[in-house]
Amino acid sequence: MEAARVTEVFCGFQKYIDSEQDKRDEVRQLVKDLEQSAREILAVMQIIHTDEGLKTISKVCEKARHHFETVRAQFAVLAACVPPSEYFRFNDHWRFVVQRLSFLAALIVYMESEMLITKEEAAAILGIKSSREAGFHLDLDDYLTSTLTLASELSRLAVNAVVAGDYSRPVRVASFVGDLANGFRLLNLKNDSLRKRCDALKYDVKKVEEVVYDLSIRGLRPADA
Amino acid sequence: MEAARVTEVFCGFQKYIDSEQDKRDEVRQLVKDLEQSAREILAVMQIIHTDEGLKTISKVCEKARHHFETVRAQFAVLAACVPPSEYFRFNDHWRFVVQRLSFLAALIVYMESEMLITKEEAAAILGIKSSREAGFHLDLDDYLTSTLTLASELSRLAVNAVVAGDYSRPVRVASFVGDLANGFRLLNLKNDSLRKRCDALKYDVKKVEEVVYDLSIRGLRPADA
Amino acid sequence: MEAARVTEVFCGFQKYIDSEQDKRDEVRQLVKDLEQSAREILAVMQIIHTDEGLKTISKVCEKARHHFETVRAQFAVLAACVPPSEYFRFNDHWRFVVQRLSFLAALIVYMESEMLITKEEAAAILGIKSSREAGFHLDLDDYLTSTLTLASELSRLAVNAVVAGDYSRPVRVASFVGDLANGFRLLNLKNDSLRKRCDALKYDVKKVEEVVYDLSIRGLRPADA
Amino acid sequence: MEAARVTEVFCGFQKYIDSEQDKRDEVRQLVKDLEQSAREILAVMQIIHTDEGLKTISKVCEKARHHFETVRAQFAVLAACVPPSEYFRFNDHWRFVVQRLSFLAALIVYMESEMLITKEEAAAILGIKSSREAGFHLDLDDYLTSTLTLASELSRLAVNAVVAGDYSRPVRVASFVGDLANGFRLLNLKNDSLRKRCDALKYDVKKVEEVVYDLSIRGLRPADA
Amino acid sequence: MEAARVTEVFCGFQKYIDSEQDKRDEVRQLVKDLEQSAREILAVMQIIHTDEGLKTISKVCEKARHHFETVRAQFAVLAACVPPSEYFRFNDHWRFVVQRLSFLAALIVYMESEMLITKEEAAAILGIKSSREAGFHLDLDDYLTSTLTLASELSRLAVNAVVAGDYSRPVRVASFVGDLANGFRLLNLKNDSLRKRCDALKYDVKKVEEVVYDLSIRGLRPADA
Amino acid sequence: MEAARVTEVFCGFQKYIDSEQDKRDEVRQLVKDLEQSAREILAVMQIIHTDEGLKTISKVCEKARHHFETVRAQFAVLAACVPPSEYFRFNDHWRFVVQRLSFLAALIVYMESEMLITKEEAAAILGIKSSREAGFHLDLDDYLTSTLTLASELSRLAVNAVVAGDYSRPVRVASFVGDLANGFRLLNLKNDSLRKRCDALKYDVKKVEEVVYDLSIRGLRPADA
Amino acid sequence: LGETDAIEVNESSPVIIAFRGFQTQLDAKYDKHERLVKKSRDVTIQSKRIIFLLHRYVGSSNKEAVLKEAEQKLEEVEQSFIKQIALELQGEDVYLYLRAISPGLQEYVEALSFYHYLTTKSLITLPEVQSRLEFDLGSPCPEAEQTDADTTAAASASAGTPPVARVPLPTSEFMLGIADLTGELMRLAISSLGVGDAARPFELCGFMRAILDGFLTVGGAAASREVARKVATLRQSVHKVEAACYALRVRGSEMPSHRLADVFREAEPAAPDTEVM
Amino acid sequence: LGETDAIEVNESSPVIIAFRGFQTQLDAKYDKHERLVKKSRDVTIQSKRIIFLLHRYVGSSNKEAVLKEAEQKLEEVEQSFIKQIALELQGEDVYLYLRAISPGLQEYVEALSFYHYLTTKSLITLPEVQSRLEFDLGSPCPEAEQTDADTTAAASASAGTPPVARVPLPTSEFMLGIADLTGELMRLAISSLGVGDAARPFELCGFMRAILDGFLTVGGAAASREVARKVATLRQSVHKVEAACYALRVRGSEMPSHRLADVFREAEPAAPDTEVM
Ligand SMILES: [Mn+2]
Ligand SMILES: [Mn+2]
Repeated sequence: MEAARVTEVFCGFQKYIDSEQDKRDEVRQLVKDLEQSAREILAVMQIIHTDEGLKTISKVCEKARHHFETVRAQFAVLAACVPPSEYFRFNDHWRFVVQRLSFLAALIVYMESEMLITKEEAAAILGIKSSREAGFHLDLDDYLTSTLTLASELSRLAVNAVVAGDYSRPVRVASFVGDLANGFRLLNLKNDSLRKRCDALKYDVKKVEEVVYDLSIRGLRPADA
Repeated sequence: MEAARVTEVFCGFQKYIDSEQDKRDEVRQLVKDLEQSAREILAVMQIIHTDEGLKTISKVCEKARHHFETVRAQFAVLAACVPPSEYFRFNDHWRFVVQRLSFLAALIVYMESEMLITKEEAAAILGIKSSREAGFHLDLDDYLTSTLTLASELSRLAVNAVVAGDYSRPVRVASFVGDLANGFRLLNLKNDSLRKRCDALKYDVKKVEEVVYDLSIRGLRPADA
Repeated sequence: MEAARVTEVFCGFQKYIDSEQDKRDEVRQLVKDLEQSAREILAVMQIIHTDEGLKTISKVCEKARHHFETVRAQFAVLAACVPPSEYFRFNDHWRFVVQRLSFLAALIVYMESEMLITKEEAAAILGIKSSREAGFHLDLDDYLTSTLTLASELSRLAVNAVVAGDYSRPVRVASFVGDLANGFRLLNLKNDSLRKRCDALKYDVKKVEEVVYDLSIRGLRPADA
Repeated sequence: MEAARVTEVFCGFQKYIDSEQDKRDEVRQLVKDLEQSAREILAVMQIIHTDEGLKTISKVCEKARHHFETVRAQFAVLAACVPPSEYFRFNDHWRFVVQRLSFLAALIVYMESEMLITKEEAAAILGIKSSREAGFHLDLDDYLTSTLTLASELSRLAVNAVVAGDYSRPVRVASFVGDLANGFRLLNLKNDSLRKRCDALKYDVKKVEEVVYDLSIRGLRPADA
Repeated sequence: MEAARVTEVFCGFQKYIDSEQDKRDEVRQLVKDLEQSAREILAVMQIIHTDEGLKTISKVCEKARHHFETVRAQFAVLAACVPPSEYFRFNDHWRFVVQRLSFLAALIVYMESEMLITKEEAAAILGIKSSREAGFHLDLDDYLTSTLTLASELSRLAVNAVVAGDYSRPVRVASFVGDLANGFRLLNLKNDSLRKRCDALKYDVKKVEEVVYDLSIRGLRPADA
Repeated sequence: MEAARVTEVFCGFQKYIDSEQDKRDEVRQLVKDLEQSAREILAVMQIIHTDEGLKTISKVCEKARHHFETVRAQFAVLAACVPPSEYFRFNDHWRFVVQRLSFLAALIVYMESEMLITKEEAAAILGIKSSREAGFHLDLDDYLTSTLTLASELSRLAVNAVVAGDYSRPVRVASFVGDLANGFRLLNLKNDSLRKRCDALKYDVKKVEEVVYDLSIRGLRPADA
Repeated sequence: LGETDAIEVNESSPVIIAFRGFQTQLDAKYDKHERLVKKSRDVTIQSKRIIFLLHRYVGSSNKEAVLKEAEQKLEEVEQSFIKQIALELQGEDVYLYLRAISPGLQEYVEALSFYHYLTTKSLITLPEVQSRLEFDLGSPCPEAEQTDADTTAAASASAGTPPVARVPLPTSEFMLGIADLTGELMRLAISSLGVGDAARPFELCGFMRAILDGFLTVGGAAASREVARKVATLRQSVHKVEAACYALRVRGSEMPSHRLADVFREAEPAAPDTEVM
Repeated sequence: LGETDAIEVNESSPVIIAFRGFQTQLDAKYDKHERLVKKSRDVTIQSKRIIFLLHRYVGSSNKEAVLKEAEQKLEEVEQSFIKQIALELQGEDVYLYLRAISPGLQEYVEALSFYHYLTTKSLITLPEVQSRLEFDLGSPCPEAEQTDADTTAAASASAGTPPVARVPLPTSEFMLGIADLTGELMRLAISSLGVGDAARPFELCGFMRAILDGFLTVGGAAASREVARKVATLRQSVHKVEAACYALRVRGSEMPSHRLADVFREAEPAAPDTEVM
């Protein structure tokens, strides 16, 4: 009798478990699509490290921005599929791609304006909310992580700009990355992964400073930079 | 100028980060209190493994149920502190203690009635919701995990009942644990940790069967069991 | 032109990855169905560990054999989906369920005839080929693994048979499991997972020997066994 | 000139490095052969657990000893291939098979004389040295490990001897295993793996004592044992 | 009787086990002394990176060579404590300090003669054997590692020599390090740690080449170098 | 009565755990405040890496010293909360911030006087004792760690000084860092974390040497430096 | 160790002068640490030997002799090794050197509490252990001369108050030692099975359950990760002892229980020291 | 290996009869696996040697000779080792033995694609590699007689169609080999710096970036964890080459660029084979 009762109860559970699994599969598929978009935008933006890329920045950024239309559509589907109360349930699935896309948005904005993207701007470009209460959102930790990735990418850009013969860009990059480092120095971070990446920022700052040094000692640093 | 803007933005972040941290600290403290309650209930219930405990089951259970009043009050505070949309954000903090308390509730119910507690009953004893949509709830995975812990505790009880001279209880336990195993055999589990514990269930079944065997071969098995 | 070569190569990679992914998704779904069937057959066969089960063995086995019709249909679909030369490419997906079903077939055959199922019989019951050259087949390693699972299940059966008052079955099981152990001792196993399970066989042999010992010392061992 | 000298020197190094790799391959192959021999001897000795085996112990042991001739030849080749100074360099390769063979030698000696094999005897049967200084030797840790495996095998023998109707053997085994346990109690072991196996010895002692108990309460224990 | 014999045998084992532990402690202490000597020699040799050091190389080297007398005495004690057959048993204890001292010997020989120390010379300066067969020896891997450390130290020397106004030394260093790199290019290394350090050699070569380049373009490179 | 003894012992454990927890929470909060101060001082001192910063060193240092007043007050509270004999019990909590603040004090003193701060001075600036016997103190390991952080910061300063057109500072930094390295070479470090950071010192020395080299070869090195 | 003086550097540099001082301090600390590690290791080895000895209690025909030998050896450990640790620690912060002496302290607590259980059937308390770790320095001790710390102690001895050296036992270490004790109790229960001491496993089961209850109520994880790990082992040990009691019960059920002990005694191999009885 | 027959058991038991058959099958499979592992190891060693040889290209005064020697050695690897693998694999499922031959295949792809880059400055394609892994069995090969697989091959050769043996190269293995290639390209770029080949690092930088872009677009993690790990290394390698280009550029800025190569050439130590030029 107890046996029959147990069987009945467990049969009900299976339905629930299956529907759970289906949702998880759906989320995974949607995230995979977002990753594909992110990869494509990254491929577009990689050109900035080459001679020709540095000469056609605005065109490159425009092209990248165009891809973000797809991203926004994809996030709309994802947001529709995840109830607000379960954002953090599946958060691990999309955390990485959100960081990646936020970084790409920040890179575009920097290349266009040499300014730091705000969290609101980043959320808007991705097509998600800016605050947690509003639903599917750009989490602060993820935004901050993406600005650290930006610093790292810019330190690489400083090197490649020199190769491409652009000697003033590293000086501007050094100033920007320094500002960013000052910003992070104000924060008392609790998130361990963020903290570790923040340590890496020091190396990026140092690397850019050394590029400026190499230019300075050889008299290659433009007077106005 | 950019420097000033960055500073301003980052100062705002610090406030947000601090409030986050405060909430996390609060959750941690509340969970610690729940753990203390769980430890006390566990200590009460451990007596069932002794000779005297087996003779005063109803009193023991009553005492344990009394402690659950505190638990319900503690969960009320916790639920008030965590918005529904952030249940899964902090879920890892209380997952373990919820499983533990659900197990203790299941143990009480079994000792009283030799029946499997339902998910609804368990949620009610803990003082939380039974369904995800309703807010701070007892997750299905956690409920299932707690029934596996129950099986393991009962396999230990079978051994100790024999020591206490109660030869019919192991036979009843064997039947109950067998039913539970049949129930789990119907489920197609995706959760890895649950799956692993489900493997352990096989050993619990085998262990109880061996106790019944030891009684049978020595003619100690009661005729009516 | 040189860049074109790179593009060409990576287009090939993209195609490969996409088709690989699709095939794996398809296989995974089909394997899920097989797992459901295996769970159902296992639930049927569990009855042999109870008093009534031991009295209605032939009926139980018949019922289980009936479920294998579905299995054969499911394997037909799977076999159609995997090219013969790529069996071992996707092997990991179905290895486990094949071992499980082969074990269940072996258990049925043992319960019916107290004989070891042959690899050919097992393949036939599952509805797959017996040799690699013939297509989707029962791999020797998987067949061997399933006979080890059988030994483990029979050591449990020996215990439960005593509980059910059948004192001659353990003696016959001991002889069968001993033969199997002798067989395995002939093999020079390189497959690590098989090797580990083969170590476990020693414990199954020991367990059954101890049951026979318990019967012997109490004079319960039937004269003719 | 320095360049020429460096080139010459480094070419010599390459030859040396290549010969290293060859030696490791050779050792691996030789160990594989020893493992095959160990498997064969084990298969021969397994017969002691059967009725007929217990009646023809001396013949069984003789046959097993015969196989050890091959082992000695194999160790001779291995020892010739490994200079004494490099025993510990490759020790991990043969540690396991040495323990296995030392156990088998100990089992033969016990079955013949009911005495504990000495480290010197064991080394002689394996065809290796007894002391570290003498070259390719039987390490103390490995010898001790093999005596623990012996205790475990004998606890199984005690059970099967009863099944075969030999009631005095378990009593003698109990005495022997007890002596061994007393010996180990004298040791203050540093080797962790040895220590853990030493804990298992207590269970072997317990098992054998239980068999003797079972015989005693039934008046089956022979007067002279 | 068997009991007495077992007790006696096991008491002997305990003595052996204790002496093992003592030897390990002794080795550890001796290695500590060697590390102290290595630190002292390193401190002496650091002077070569200063203006005055470069002018008194022979005196510096003489002083360093003097310290090696202590090292030889220390190795004599260590070698006496470790039987040749157990070199690889404790090898991990002294591997690092042997590499360090071999590097220092190589540095002295280079500063004196601008030649690569041979493995035989290095062994002689350390006071150990050159070949594995002869006993406590300088292993090839350790010697090679020490020459890589030498290359790295010399790349630093090239930089500091320029600061000290010695413009011909970097050119000679470049030639030497180039020869060494050619030597390593001949080797097909199996040792992973060695391999990784070997990759670093390329950067040392690069650094020295850059110094020579800097001298060349400024016409500071001596005609005869 | 016997059970009472157990209860007595565990009551002691409970008291210990509770008070330990409370103390740790208190310490953690106080350390958090110190970390905030350290972050602020670091932000002030970062200006030395810029053109303007190098021109207003004394003002920058004065401002930073001003912040240390708060630090001293905070340490007074912390010292009052930790009994002198339990400094090392809770040491892990404040070790890091003490190292950080000691580094900042050392940086201020160096920028003001180009001297190495003494342990006594550092302790005084932080507002703690200099010796263990006196109470809450600056541990030698922590002081040493902070001087290594100083060396690393100065190697960065050497680079940025060149950018700012100050060509004599790197030469003075090189001399200072070299002295420090000589000091460390005297020490026989056992502390693992200190040891690892000490390895990093080598890179700082090398980096500064390379800056001096760059100046030397270009004839930019001031005659009097 | 004064050899580092051989390193030649600019001795007038203030950095070098300071670092010479640091060198002395660091070496002194490391040396003390090394000495403590070695002494702790001695304590560990001796304590382990006592535990091994105490396990012989169960099969022995002269249990009193075993206990007496153990008591002697405990005093030996205290007087010859732990006292030296106490002298080294005079005026020091014990937590600075805790990692050095922790293994020895825990093993000593394990041995002492095991001995205490066998003699009194009760759990030793922290004050009881602590009282054995205090050493009156009034009487001269032979080994004391060797170390620096001892001379300091001797100096303070010449002053007014009677000089005392102690090893302060942190609760955390005591707790870990008690957790380890249960492993030995489990082994004792298993070996009791084989030698016919049918009552002991039941008695041990009760005692170990009381300790397990204590740890569960206190909460292993609340104390430290190390305690939590040991409590998990403790749980396994209790299960093993329960299984032993179970085995006794089901086997005992097959015959009148008063014959049980006799049967086991018969089964016991003739011990070499039978005549002593 | 027939020695297992020596094990004595009840040979009439159907279980034993069946297991005797399994023994033969398992041994055959394991033996083939072993032979393939050994042959794969030979391929690995030889391929590594070819890569080492190709690295000498950069400093060599007779680059043609280096390439010619490499081409010869590649053919040697193919004819003496890979062909044997192909023969072993005839009629087999390559994925069954993939773990055995994977290291060799990857290293061979690495060596071949490195050679291909040095000769053509382009990336080799999968069909190009595959075409070198097909062997016409029409002509008798000397080593073929040794293994069982070979005799089967010979047998089928006597039938109608011209017999061909091939090692099917899975895309996954090819991909991993290409990822490894970039590590060698990085080393090539660094060593180019030292010998005055100022153009090559820039050229390599472009080529490696193209490969990196390819992997980034395809998505390393989408392929396999192994690819993902190698792409991370690839990223580092690209950064190293970029740093090399940067070093060349800032150093080159201090003098007329046409003198750059000369300066480096001067700095090059006199190679022993200078006279060959
Ligand atoms: Mn212990
Ligand atoms: Mn490679």
